[in-house]
Amino acid sequence: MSADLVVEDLVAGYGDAQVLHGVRFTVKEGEVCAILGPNGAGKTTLLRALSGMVRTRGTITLGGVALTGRSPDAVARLGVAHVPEGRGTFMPLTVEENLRLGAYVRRGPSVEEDLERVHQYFPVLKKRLKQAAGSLSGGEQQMLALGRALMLRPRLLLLDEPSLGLAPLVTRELFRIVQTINEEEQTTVVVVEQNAHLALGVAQQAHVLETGRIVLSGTAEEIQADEQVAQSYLGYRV
Amino acid sequence: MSLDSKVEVKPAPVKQRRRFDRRWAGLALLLAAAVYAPFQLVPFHVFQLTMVLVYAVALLGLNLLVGHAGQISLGHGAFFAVGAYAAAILMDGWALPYPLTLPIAAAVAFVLGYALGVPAMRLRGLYLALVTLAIAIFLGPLLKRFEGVTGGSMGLTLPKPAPPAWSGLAEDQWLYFLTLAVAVASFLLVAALLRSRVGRALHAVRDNETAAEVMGVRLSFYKTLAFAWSAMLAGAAGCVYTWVIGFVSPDSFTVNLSITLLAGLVVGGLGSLAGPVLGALFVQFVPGIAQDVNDAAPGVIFGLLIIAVMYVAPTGLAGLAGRLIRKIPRKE
Amino acid sequence: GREAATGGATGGTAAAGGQCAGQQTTGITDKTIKLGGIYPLSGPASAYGDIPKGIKAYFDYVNAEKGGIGGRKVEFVVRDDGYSPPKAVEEARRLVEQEQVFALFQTLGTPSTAATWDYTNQRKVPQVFVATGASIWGTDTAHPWTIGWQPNYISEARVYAAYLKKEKPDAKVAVLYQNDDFGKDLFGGFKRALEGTQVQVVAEQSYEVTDPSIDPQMRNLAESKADVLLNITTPKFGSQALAADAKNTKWNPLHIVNNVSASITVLKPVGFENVQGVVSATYYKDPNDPTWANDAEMQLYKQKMQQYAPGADANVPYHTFGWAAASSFHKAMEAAACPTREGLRDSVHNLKGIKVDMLLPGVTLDTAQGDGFPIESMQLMTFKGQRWELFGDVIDTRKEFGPLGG
Amino acid sequence: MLEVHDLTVRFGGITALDGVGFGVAGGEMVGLIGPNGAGKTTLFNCLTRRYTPQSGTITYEGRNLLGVAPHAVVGLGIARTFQNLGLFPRLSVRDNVLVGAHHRGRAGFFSAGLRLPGVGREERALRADADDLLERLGLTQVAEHPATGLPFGTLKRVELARALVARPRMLLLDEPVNGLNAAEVEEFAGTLGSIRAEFGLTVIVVEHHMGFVMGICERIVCLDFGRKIAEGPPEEVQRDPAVIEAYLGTAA
Amino acid sequence: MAGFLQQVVEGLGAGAIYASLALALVLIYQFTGIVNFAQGELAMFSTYIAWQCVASGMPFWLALVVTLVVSFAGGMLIERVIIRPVEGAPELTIVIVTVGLFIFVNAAAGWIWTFLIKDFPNPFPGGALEAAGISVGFSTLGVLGVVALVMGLLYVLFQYTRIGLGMRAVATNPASARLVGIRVGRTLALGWGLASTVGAVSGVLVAPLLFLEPNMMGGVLIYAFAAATLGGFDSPAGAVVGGLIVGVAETLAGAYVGFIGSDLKVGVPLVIILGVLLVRPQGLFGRAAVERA
Ligand SMILES: Nc1ncnc2c1ncn2[C@@H]1O[C@H](COP(=O)(O)OP(=O)(O)OP(=O)(O)O)[C@@H](O)[C@H]1O
Ligand SMILES: Nc1ncnc2c1ncn2[C@@H]1O[C@H](COP(=O)(O)OP(=O)(O)OP(=O)(O)O)[C@@H](O)[C@H]1O
Ligand SMILES: [Mg+2]
Ligand SMILES: [Mg+2]
Repeated sequence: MSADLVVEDLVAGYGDAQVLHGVRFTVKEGEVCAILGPNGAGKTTLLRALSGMVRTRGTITLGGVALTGRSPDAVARLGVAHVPEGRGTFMPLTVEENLRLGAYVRRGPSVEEDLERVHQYFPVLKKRLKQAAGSLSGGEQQMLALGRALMLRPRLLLLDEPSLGLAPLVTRELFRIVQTINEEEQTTVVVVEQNAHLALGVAQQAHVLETGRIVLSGTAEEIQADEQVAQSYLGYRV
Repeated sequence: MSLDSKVEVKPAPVKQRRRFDRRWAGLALLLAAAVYAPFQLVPFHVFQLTMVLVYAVALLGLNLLVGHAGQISLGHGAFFAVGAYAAAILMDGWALPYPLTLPIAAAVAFVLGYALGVPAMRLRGLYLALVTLAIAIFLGPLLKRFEGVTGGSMGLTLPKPAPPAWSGLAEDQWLYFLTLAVAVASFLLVAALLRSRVGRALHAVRDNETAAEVMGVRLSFYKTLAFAWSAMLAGAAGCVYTWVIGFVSPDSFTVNLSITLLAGLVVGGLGSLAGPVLGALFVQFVPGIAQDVNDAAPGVIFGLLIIAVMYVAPTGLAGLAGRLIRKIPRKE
Repeated sequence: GREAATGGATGGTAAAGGQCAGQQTTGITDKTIKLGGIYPLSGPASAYGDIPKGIKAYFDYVNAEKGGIGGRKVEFVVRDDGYSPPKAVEEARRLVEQEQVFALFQTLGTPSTAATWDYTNQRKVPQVFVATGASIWGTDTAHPWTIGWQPNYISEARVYAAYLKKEKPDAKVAVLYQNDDFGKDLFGGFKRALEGTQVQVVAEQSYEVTDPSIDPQMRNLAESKADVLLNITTPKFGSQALAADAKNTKWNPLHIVNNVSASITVLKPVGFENVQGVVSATYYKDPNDPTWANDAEMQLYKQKMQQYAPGADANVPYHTFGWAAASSFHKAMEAAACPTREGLRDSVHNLKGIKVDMLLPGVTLDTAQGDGFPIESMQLMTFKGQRWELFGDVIDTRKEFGPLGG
Repeated sequence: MLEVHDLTVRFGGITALDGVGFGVAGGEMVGLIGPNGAGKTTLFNCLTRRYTPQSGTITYEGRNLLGVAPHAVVGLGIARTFQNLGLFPRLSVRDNVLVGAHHRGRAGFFSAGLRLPGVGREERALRADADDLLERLGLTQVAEHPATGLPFGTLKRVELARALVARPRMLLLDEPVNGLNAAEVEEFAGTLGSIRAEFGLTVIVVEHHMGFVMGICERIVCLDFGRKIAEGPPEEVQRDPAVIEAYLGTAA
Repeated sequence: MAGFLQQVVEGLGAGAIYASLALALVLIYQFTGIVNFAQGELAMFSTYIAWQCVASGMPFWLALVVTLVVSFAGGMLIERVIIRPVEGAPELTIVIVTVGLFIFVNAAAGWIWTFLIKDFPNPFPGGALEAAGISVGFSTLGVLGVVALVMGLLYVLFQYTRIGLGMRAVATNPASARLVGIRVGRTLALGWGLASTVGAVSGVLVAPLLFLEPNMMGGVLIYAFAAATLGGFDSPAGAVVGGLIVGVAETLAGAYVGFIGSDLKVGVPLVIILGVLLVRPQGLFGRAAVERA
């Protein structure tokens, strides 16, 4: 059975304020989907809805299993890893503890293997293992958040502006990593990213979100070719 | 805009002004009711309301520190006691007329608060709470030690301020109006503080010390002065308490008082202007209600009531009241 | 203002005439009498909250079986002050002004009583038989409406001093006392009573009621090698001190424990084998003491407690205390010339050899002009086997030591 | 205007800054770049007296900055924004901004509590100023909103407004265009440019968005492992092999 | 000298008692991030349960096991029923809820068992170990031993177990903890259960020495707070060392410093705490909060 992510008529918000107004899209298993959109469009809210952090209406299913109505921890146990806006670092805990928490719901010897893998991806973290995570630099914390998500060996990876605060070199490396994981492990990825070039580079499909609605969808190539998108998201090149 | 510090004055946006107007109208109505009340109520209830106002002043002070500056004090009963004792000693040993005791008691509490605020500056949250708690505990034995001045464990008994003939008021009414005056003055003082640069600085310190300091807020200054002003209000409340109750003893100001004050404040609503009043009502009336419900073990009910209030109003009664008021549809 | 409304006699129908005319009759009618008591029912001093249960049982019994006090059914309203003086003031005012009680029958604790007695005396409301042994209730002349009941702490101290003077004239005494009015009153009285004798206080240690344990104090006292230990404590600390004494096999002083902590309920947890020979003094019958098993008063007490306070354990001495105090009120009210507040005030200051249920044989209520202490007799006792054994005569401290000065 | 000399900061075993030195002239716009963990934020933290360096000197307008108390730095005309946001979550956006004007006010506990006459006047003036900046940065809509729950990009602008209302002469921006899309970055660059001209600001900006940095800065300083590895005009630094090796990479 | 050492030993005995309750405080702080004012009262209540079991004829050790199990369940229940509804509310709100719980449990215990003192069996033999003129009661040794054991277990739990890591994660950042799949509610309940169990151990250790009554733990709680503050609220070892220091300092000051005497000796822990905190605001063993701009 395929593990597609299917989102239908998704409505979500905070308290009385509704932010998403009926979002609908599908991500095939093993595909990367990029979400673009201006400041305040609801991209973060969309990812939060997917991982159960905000209350929602509508349906979200992953491989036929409903995610809607589940708490974030239940969603995580279904194999969904979320790199949240603000990174969600466990500040007083050490870097290593942060990483191990990523694999909290997963046991087995492969945890050590995965630690090794994260060290390879982000060598900086290896040098900081015993340091309190809160003392890391902004970019280092971002790497930590990514590393933590990878520790879950997720079926579905939700990335909220993963390149935030990362150096250009690391940003490109990051997208290479995402691509590798996606290809090698068939991990489905939903990525919200302002660096549209890179995001569209790894994505198969993309959606543009504006004020809580999807206003444009298509394959990565189609989106890249769109004039409007080019103007808003591709202007400044790295 | 230019870079020199002269800036032209622009009127505040109209929408905001109207909101303020409604608020002040509400307050004026409340004040009118407060002035009217003692002529309608029996003396016992006037006395109870007086005690509500006494606690409200203390809670206003505590709120300044805990709710606005974000520093937890579990020892505010000590400042209350210092104010109360200062007034008592001045009236008893020095035969000072009672109105003069208020500024002195407030000043003594202020100085003490300042002195304690200095070490408190370095401590945060929990650690500060526990140090202040220790101070509250230590106060009792200390008061007993200096028996000559404080009357030791027997305490001091004092005459209550007599109403001046011109007022035509009964004793309870006179005490009530004295307390009301202090309460209104304290309220205006705190309200003015909070709406100013100082209030913002305190809030900034509470929310994010690092950012506050970077923006030029001198942490040590604001923290110690918040402590001192907060202690001063508690001391003023203590002074008025002495007028009203006419008796001070170490048993009047146990740790229990400090904890009750903090609980009252949180129940009333941290960081809101109405919180201290609602909290004072809770502190004054709920223990009695608890006894009416269960004579055998009033504590069982009182404890449950505290839990229940926090359950329905996690941000305090003021927050709950605010939510209810907002639910009422507004006519435009 | 409205002051007059509560100060005057509006509470009950005029029950007094003749010589009593014009006196206050608030809270009393031909059929009823309303009393108010203030106790800590909550907070750390709640143990004393048992006292009103004994009082209520007594009044219920009298109401049901004796037709009340002089035909008046007693209503006893109990309020909780949590041992907090300001709360006591409020509750006193509630009882006087709202409940319109005839009198305050018992306020518990020195601070609460001290906080309220100005009020009651200004209002001319009797505040009778307050549950505290501070000597000031009997020596102060400015508060005629307030009167104590139990032997005052100074008198109790004198009993111990006299005992030592006789039995151990060269005794070296170590003293453990609670650092409050109770401890200081008793300790102070003890020191004064020793003046001019060979008995010396060689060590003293105080504790606060908030201390978790008095073990450190006991250790310091043990260093003194004194041969007598005077234990001036409230129950929990009494047990701790007795246990600490028992544990220290190198120090075996004569242990005198003050009356407040002399109950069997204090000694039992320590283990009877550990408290043999401890000395104390008392004035009422301990329901745990087999001596009184066949005593008629005791049997009545236990039976009526069971009947009227079924949830309460009659063996708790606080209940007995309440019972005896209520009985005292009964007698004092009966002795009053007028069924008025003034009548009660005068009556409690003019008690002559009144016998009261549950007091030791030979202990009576006696007051007079210039003597504001109802009970001033105590009897020494020593612990043997599983019970206290009274010894010597009932000591009337008044006769023995002269009146307490003001 | 600013002279940093031989600055060294260590945390335990980590050397965050290792003998860094550079200068900034008045009115200049300098970009500070370097790999993650290179010490850029740490340098800002030294300039605002959050950290005290183990050695080295910082001279600002001829004055030894290391001798200035942390809260007094802003009074000298140095304001900053934070990489990970340093807002006051429970205060409204307007009040957040007004805290930035703190050092410009005089009211103390006493005068504010008693509402002495000058207090209201001062308050109104600062408010007007703050409202002005809110308007320019497109924040008037959310002025009453508490600072939590707003989108990241908006909050970044609130921080900028807060720094600007302090009337700085030198502005330190730590990754200001984080989380903005290309169009928004471009717009921000424009706003910053005009504000800078108007206020005569000296700006040091840390940013990983190369398009932005290279486009707007006159000079670039590049750090790596706490050391300065390059300094110069954008085109030059961009081509510097050490910078490419450590930071930019070759792919682009 | 022997007298001095004797005082030190006695101080250690008192300190061990403070430490035992401080461990429970530290535990709940670590796992839930709040200070539980009701901790001492819960311990007292547990001790009454043990007392009730023994009084109804159960052998002591069985009663102890029953008590620990009941306390664990009770702690979890309290979290579910009383703390859960205010989860996510401001920290002080939760602290005040524990104050309410304190008042409730204290009054309830008095209601059920009265305020009369109860005798509680001592699990340790009487008598003392004598050496070099100093005597150390077996009971003191026993308390110290149990406290050390509990401390060791907690240390292992905190540092070396998955569940301990999860609990710390929940205490520092519940939202992120959920994102990595931790069942936050269950974890918090577990923390309360464990803290109640440790509290029960403390109560059972304390009761034979102080006698059982509803206010037994009131005084101890203050000293336990002092101990935890001194040691650092996030370190079990700190709690124990803090407790011992407070106990010894208080005893020595009461014995040797004339002016202080026994009435002002409560001031000693205060001065120590202030002194230590001014130098190390996070306590002796606590970790400084990382602060980054
Ligand atoms: N915690 C919250 N409480 C209330 N409202 C919120 C909260 N978080 C976001 N919002 C509101 O939801 C809307 C969408 O915000 P969201 O964070 O999803 O935007 P975004 O597209 O991720 O923007 P950005 O690119 O700036 O991160 C905004 O209007 C914001 O004010
Ligand atoms: N308080 C601290 N304690 C321990 N290490 C710290 C502390 N502050 C910074 N560091 C370390 O110093 C190094 C430099 O950090 P800094 O924040 O200055 O980096 P940065 O250049 O701003 O990186 P980024 O681009 O990722 O924000 C990092 O490795 C960080 O872990
Ligand atoms: Mg976002
Ligand atoms: Mg940085």
